[in-house]
Amino acid sequence: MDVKEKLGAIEAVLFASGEPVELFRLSEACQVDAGALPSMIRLINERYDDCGSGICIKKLDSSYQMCTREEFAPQIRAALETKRSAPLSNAAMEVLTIIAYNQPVSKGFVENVRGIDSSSVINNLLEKGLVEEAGRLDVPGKPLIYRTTAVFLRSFGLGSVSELPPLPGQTADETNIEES
Amino acid sequence: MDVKEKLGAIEAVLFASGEPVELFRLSEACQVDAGALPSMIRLINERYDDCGSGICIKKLDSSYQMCTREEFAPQIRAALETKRSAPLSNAAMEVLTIIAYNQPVSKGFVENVRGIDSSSVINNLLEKGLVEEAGRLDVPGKPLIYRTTAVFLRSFGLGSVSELPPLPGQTADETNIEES
Amino acid sequence: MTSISFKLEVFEGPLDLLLSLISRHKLNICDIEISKLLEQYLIYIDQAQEQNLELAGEFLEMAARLIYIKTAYLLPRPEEAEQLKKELEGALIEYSLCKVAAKKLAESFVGNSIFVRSPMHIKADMTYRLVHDPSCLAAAYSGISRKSVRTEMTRMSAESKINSVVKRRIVSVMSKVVHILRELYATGEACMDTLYKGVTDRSARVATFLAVLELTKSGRITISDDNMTIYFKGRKDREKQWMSRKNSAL
Repeated sequence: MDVKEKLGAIEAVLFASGEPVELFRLSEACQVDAGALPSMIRLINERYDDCGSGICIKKLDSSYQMCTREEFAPQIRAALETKRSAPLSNAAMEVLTIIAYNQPVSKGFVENVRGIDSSSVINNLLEKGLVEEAGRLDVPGKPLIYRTTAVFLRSFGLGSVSELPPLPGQTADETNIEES
Repeated sequence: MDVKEKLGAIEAVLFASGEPVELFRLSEACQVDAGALPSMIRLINERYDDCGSGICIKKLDSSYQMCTREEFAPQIRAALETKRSAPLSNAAMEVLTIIAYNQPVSKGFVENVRGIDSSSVINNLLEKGLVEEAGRLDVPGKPLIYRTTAVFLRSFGLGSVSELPPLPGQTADETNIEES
Repeated sequence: MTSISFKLEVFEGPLDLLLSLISRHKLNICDIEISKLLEQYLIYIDQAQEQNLELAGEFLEMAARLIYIKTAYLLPRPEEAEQLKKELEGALIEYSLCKVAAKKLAESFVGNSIFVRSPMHIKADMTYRLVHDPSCLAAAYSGISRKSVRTEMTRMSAESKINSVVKRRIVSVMSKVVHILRELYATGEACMDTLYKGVTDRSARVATFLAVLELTKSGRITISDDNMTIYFKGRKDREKQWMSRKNSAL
């Protein structure tokens, strides 16, 4: 590897790891002499400075970490904000209603009803504050159970969960037909 | 903000997000005209190319994601102490191919083509993030339908599903199919 | 039974197995010889069972399908058989296309060489702020099977604690062969219906059906003209005689 390749490798490793990487580990993985590493990092940072890059490499104790430049914090925040106002996906809507109409329920309940892994959808609803944890079920494994929140009620213009719209075909007759 | 700053902001947002960021979100957050964004991304990538950087920006459908370059995989694996993950199984590749070329499709469609139950393979692909739910089919039973994801595009070096290799035998005669 | 020392190839499914047999025996995928294919298919199934290879129920279903097509050809008007054969050929061509495409796609896999980073932890209020009409909640529920909701509710209230993985039971043809022969050793004959009595499992029914065919093929049993009764033919010397009769009949 020539120097150019070594610089590329250092960048790639720091990017992929996310967390701070110990100097010795970085030098070993990129086959760079530990003594030469600081000056190579300096080279990369100078290049970043020259072009006004949005990222830089910081030294923390004996580790290095790639991070964003502080001055771009507003744009990063704005990008998160746009994500926040994205409408719910079909899957999210479906999981939300299963929780709403049957709460409190475990993830297992949701997944068995839908027949598909729903972890990421539930995490997404938790992040949006539409559902919350409501303790654990008293069965082996003690699974977490979930219920809807005040944010949920507000988002759907409801005063309480008792005001949830009736489900179509919930009459006694229809359930009989379904079972037959 | 001048162009240099905008380029820096794009880099910072993509770095911080980690995940693919939709074009409109990126343009909104960095206050860049959506039409001008592709050429700005190209500028950044050219700069990366020139200095042999370890990272690059990939276009995945209508999103952009920052990732490492393939050639630095050995150094990253060494630093993160991860083993090369096993390639996809034949069964997984078959299911993925059926979904990719016919999306969105139900599990029933996949099983029809393969002639065998494919639930666990689909679940595995969902877990790996290579496919995702795309709603339900409006037929009795309302089966879930699936489509490929940005992870799929990135994993196969595609910018969009329209770049999928042409199906074999679509132009050639059927004797070719037999032999392969 | 001779013990087999080689390891059987494992297939992705019955179509995969059929494609392999077609290429191995140089059959024409666009005009398959059903008899030959069926013969080879059953040989594989038997070997798999002898080696205790777990075969999915679909393999037995395909055997039954092939047998059905073959039988349909014996009817005076073989149009249905032609149709069924065409359908099978169509499915095989489609699946072979899929396999080729999958192989091609796999070549461009770079998924384990490209790395991405996980999102930075930034404290931000991610609370949902869009407002919807409550009616869309009921609408979103329309894809949910009420039956599975009720099942889950019952399961929960019954506190059935283990998240059971439902697995389809697979019944081997050999076990049914043994079962039928045991029945016949005692009386020498048995009513066909009694073989299926109380057998509700699809896989078990298919296995019983295949076992009867298997025993007929090897000449261990014969079936009455009205297909109601089977007779035990213990004597091996009659086997050859019967086989030649069967071959001329087909």
